[in-house]
Amino acid sequence: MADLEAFRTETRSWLEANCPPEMREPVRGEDDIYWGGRRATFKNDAQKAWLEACVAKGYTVPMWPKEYGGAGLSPAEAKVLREEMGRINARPPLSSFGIWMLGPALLHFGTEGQKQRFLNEIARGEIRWCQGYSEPGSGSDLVSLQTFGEDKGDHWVVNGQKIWTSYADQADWIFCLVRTDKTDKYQGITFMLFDMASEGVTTKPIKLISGSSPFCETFFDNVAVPKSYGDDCPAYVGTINRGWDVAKYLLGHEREMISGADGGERAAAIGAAMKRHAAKTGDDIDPVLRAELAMFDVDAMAYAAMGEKFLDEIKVGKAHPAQPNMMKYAGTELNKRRHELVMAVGGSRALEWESEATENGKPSKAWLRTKANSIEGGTSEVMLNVIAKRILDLPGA
Amino acid sequence: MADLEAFRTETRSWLEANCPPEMREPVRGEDDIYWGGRRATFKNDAQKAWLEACVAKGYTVPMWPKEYGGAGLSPAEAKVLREEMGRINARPPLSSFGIWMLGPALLHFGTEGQKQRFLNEIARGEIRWCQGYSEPGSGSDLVSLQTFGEDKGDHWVVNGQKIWTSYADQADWIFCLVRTDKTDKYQGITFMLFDMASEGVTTKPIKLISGSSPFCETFFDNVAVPKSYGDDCPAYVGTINRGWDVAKYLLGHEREMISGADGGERAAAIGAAMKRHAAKTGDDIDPVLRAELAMFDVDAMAYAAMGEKFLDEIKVGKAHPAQPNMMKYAGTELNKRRHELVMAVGGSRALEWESEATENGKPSKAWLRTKANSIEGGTSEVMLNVIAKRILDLPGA
Amino acid sequence: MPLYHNEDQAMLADTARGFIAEEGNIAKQLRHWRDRNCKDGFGHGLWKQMAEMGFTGMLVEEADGGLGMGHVEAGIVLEEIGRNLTPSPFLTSSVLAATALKHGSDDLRGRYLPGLIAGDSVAAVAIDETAKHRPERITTRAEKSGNGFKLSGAKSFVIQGASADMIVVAARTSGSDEDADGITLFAVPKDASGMSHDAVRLVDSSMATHTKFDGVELDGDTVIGEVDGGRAVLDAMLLAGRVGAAAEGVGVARGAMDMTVDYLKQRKQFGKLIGEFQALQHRASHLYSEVEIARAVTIKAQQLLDAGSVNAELMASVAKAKVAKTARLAVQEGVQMHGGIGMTDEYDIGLYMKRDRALAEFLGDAYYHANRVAELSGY
Amino acid sequence: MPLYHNEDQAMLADTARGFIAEEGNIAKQLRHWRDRNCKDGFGHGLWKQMAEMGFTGMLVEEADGGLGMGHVEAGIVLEEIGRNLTPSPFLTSSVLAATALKHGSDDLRGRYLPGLIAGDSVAAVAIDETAKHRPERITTRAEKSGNGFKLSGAKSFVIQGASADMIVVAARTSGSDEDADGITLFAVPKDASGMSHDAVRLVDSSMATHTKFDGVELDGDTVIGEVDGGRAVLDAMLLAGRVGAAAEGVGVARGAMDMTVDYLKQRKQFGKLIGEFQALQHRASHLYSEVEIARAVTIKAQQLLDAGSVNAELMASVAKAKVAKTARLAVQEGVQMHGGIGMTDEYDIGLYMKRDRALAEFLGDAYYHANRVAELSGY
Repeated sequence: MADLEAFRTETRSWLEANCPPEMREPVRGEDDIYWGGRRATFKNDAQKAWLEACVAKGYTVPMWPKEYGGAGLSPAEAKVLREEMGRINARPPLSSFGIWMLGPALLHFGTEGQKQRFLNEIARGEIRWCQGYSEPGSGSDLVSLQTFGEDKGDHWVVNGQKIWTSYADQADWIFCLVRTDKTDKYQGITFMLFDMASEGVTTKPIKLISGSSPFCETFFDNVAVPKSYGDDCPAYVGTINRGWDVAKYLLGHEREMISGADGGERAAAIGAAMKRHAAKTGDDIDPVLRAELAMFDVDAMAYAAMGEKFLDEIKVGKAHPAQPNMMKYAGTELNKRRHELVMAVGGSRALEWESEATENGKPSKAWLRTKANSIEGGTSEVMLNVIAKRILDLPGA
Repeated sequence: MADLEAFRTETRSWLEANCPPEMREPVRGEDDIYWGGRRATFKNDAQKAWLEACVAKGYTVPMWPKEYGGAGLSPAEAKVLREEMGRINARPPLSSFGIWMLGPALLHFGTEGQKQRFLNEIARGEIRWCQGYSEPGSGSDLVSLQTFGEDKGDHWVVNGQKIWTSYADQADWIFCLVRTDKTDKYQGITFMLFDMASEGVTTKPIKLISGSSPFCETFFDNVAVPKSYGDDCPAYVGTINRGWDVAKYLLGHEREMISGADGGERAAAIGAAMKRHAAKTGDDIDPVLRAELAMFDVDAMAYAAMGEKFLDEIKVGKAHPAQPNMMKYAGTELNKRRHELVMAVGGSRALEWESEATENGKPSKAWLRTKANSIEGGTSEVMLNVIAKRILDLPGA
Repeated sequence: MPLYHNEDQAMLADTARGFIAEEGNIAKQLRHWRDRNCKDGFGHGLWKQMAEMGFTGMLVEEADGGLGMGHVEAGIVLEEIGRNLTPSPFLTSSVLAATALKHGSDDLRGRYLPGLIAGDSVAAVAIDETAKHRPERITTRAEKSGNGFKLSGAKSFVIQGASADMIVVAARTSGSDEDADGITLFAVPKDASGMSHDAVRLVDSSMATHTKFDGVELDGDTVIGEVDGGRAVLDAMLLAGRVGAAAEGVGVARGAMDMTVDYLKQRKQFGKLIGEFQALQHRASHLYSEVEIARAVTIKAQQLLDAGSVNAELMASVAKAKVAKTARLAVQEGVQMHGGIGMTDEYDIGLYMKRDRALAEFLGDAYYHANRVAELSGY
Repeated sequence: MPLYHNEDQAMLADTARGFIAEEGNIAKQLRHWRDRNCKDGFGHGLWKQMAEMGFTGMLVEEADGGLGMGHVEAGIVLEEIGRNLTPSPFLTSSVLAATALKHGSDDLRGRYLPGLIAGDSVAAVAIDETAKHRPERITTRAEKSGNGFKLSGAKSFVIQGASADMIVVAARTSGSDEDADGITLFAVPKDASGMSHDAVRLVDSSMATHTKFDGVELDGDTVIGEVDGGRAVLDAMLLAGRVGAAAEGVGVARGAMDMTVDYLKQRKQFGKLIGEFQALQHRASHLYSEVEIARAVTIKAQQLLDAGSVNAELMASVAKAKVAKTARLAVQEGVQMHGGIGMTDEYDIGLYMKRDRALAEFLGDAYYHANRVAELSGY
């Protein structure tokens, strides 16, 4: 504990010295987030300085080992760092699917060569990764995926189509599930890594109902993927044909991440803020809506306690391994309800799509965005199936 | 229309002359309902006089043909009779499953001989019938029933067990689904009629959570059922092994009856009455409960309109044949919600099980009773299955 | 009167369904105008076609050149408009403004109804002053000035305000903000000096304005009905508009449901059509029940309104609330059951979600009307 | 403090679960006493056993002969009581009355705590005056009379009032009915002259009284805490009771859910176990989520209360409301999924439904506490 306090003091002064004032402002738009990669540009010097300071210290990936670009912090130290960054509202220096998804997979399944190369690239923000999982015919039923890699000895020739590849049009590399054996549904998928600049890769942004296009369709037309990138650095994670194990691990990780993120906005009560909001525009909140807000606040505060309990239990291995599915289900459904209520309180003003007062439709775009919460990363229906099967042990689930 | 008005005038004076004042009081307890049958006794002279007047006029079953004990009224006339009886709060002279269930089956499937005998007995309240459908292993999946009638030439020997036989312990005869062919699930059931006094029939009342025992378990231990009760009067309705057709017809009829009954209490708004009720006991209704009442009233009044529309459409054959399933589903779920709210407004007083103020737990017993609404006559789950299959035409439903 | 459509109404429904599916469908209207960033938010061509179909003047008396039909008939057209998400001035012009103008002078009716019936002009209504619908409180003021009035204040959520040739404005001519009395309705012409619009596109691609009245001089003959007696006109207009909005909402709900049920029969996952999954079947069946019920109570409200029943007001709020809840359920289930593609702009189901949100808010949401049901019921 | 049980608490949970499942199960206690029409509604033998287990004095300070434990520990016992529907004076005596007595004089604590800890005596609390829980309004009056007070008024929903050796009564000693101040709590002994009980059996087979105070003469030493300063004591008692009732409700919900999930694995229809039907699976999974969440917030409320946090009051209302909604869902789904047999007295699931109803009402239902959440949050 004394050590932790020392770490806190040290961290606090490091942040004081290294986090530029501009990086202590809330993120206001997409370009306030630095995603890294070959084509990345910094919005301003502060963003660049902040990234470089963090890279030097290993703070883009604080819990990763130092040899892979991290700071080797313990969970308790990482928590202190989070708290201290939160205290000054420090922005994350670097956001990426490499950090959130590929990194954990490589840490768990990767070879030393892969870790040395890819983790360091990720930690430094040099390579921006995207994820190639879903296909038009394979959403909830991911394992039915059809993108095929034909074995050509030292390389595969990959053909097929992915969908919901986040920012594929801006990514440098992709980690991608490719069928390499058509005879075995589960044990016929390989978790491949390859360059998006490879010949035959094209992307097409998908316009969402919220107006933004964070996802793409990605097409592979005879893409040649070498089996190795050098010594101890295969082009696949884990074993050939056993990519489903990696995918499942990552899905679990993703749900845990989504559910673990619920200490924040998602779990907060909103009634009081809504009353203040309404008062600002000269509105009152009618009694029936107030009752709905009260019922929501009960659920939200209860869910916040659940989030806290879940994280506490995760830490000591007490949580049921399928519990992240429950957290994801309850948290995303709650968040959808939250934004329905925010829209209700906001009334006709919140309907505005293009107006200064709403910063071009912030409330309605945020509301529409939440509708994806219960679809991405496993639909609510899949979550309920998993709970039925793995927690309640119901037959045939 | 002029004829109808004449009929109304005539009916009004007939009721004036024949419906005793005691029979114009609300039904207050089980013994205010006259069920008929061999063992029936009248609570008082008025009950007897009212029955006899109605029997003579054919008004226990007003729409049945005169030769079977009815009054041969048209639907429009029957509506006038209902309205006029309603106007003076006249009690039904006779209640019975013979009227509600067996009668319609016989009118549709029965032989002349069966109609002559059984319908007249029912109309006069001489024989009280009960229904033998469900079995412990066959609830929602009724057609899986196991009670077996072994063919012995001129009779069957029936063995098995029924459950949820309403008032079996007080009934004279039973109409009963019996398997007569084990090789065909659907076309191996016979709709039998037999005397509950037959040797080998025993009944055991089932105590419900509401404390009452309107249902029995009924056991058949080598019960001999003759195949015929005389000329043109077989002991089964329809054809041997085709009893499922009769049963399905009756289930449809039952759902229609349940759903058609919703013009009344079920569909009514309750908020205003609840406010008066609360005021009487010095209580107020808190704002969140008030909001729930308001949302309920919206649903209740909307459902009332649906009930009206449904009946209008039924009359002219415009209703989807599976629509009664929707009405039953929505109506019973609504009624359960209604009683939850009544209990909430009633507070601790409504919890009383044995007290004068609650007439020995009327609110709580009525509340518990509603929980069967969505189970009996086809569960809500079965209704939803039927809507999916027959109305929405969903695959595999 | 039975709660289903009579023969004439059924015929009208067939006609309306065919016409609007053909001419008013999503590709031809909503997407077309939206993708062109149309400043009206609807197409004048279709409005003219609707006039030719006789829709525009349905609620206008025959003496004034209309068809003298009722709200059941208007509701038939509105349901199809809802089903096809057809942007048009029908609800505001042919229902709300037309209802207000029924109370107008011969002169006013003569000035505005012919253009409206011909599909040549458009009318809007300016009621709300804050972000939530609170017509009980009117602060926009019209003060006596010479022969006429001087109008000052601001209104929001004026649907198609910038496209309108005339705007019905509810203003206070006496009393204090919360008074029931003291309201006057004005037919404000588009060129009234001192009136300015801040037009904004809404989530459903419709256009609405924040409209300011900065000492707008109005002649006395712009008054609809009696000075200080406008509450009755306003109430009649709101009543017609709410029942109409409910009918349109029924169409939105049915359109979203039908599209979703169709999708359940096409999309395969886990080797099955997703419509084979019982959990989705039950949700679809529940939705069907709710939509049927919402539609029934909407027809009930239309009939009561046409019959001049005292219960029309209560039933209008019941219908508006029930439809709002039901259409909300329909679009939420619709998007969720469509899964990922339900989130894309390419598929129409998201457009239903957007339209529902704006339509439900218009003239009071489910909360407002549930509360009103309680108040009208005396609790 | 992490939101799971520490080692000592986990051990206590094991002990409590084993003991109550063995001695407090439905057959041995609830049905046993109910079917004998027991006038207490619980068994004194079990109460004595609970004393021997050390449960009765959990919340009593060690100096007073108790264990000086907290609400997390009491909640562990209550959850098992809820799961087994065990009728006992634990919640009213060992939580509510014991909390009130913490504020009592040495003399009062010495008079009542030893019997309570030993399981020899029972205490009740008299708070409600109307059918709904409204402790903000106290009309029962205690007037100065000689050295003591004269108590007049009536209370309802006094759980086990007729069996109690002492009743904690909240009365008004000054001010008007709605005042926050002016409340005094009294420890009224069972033989107080002028106190009369009308005992009624409730739906869950527990016994409650309508208790009348007809000029009951009380010595000054029956006052718990300060004269006129009883609101703080009452609030503390309510807080402890609500958090305790939430814990018991979690047990009811978990008991009903477990029984139902088991049934889904046994009952066959249509040639399948009904637990194979996806619609039921999803409902069961949803219920599981809700129960987990309700349990989490209950433990949170217990910890905040034990830590003396200012947020304890808000979180207690959140927990009480959430648990009430969740247990309601659990028993409703339980009865429905059991189908016909769920309606029979022979099966236990209906007993869960009855207990939930009475328990949720006690100390404020979900509506009351949701409203309180809004008020405490400032809206």
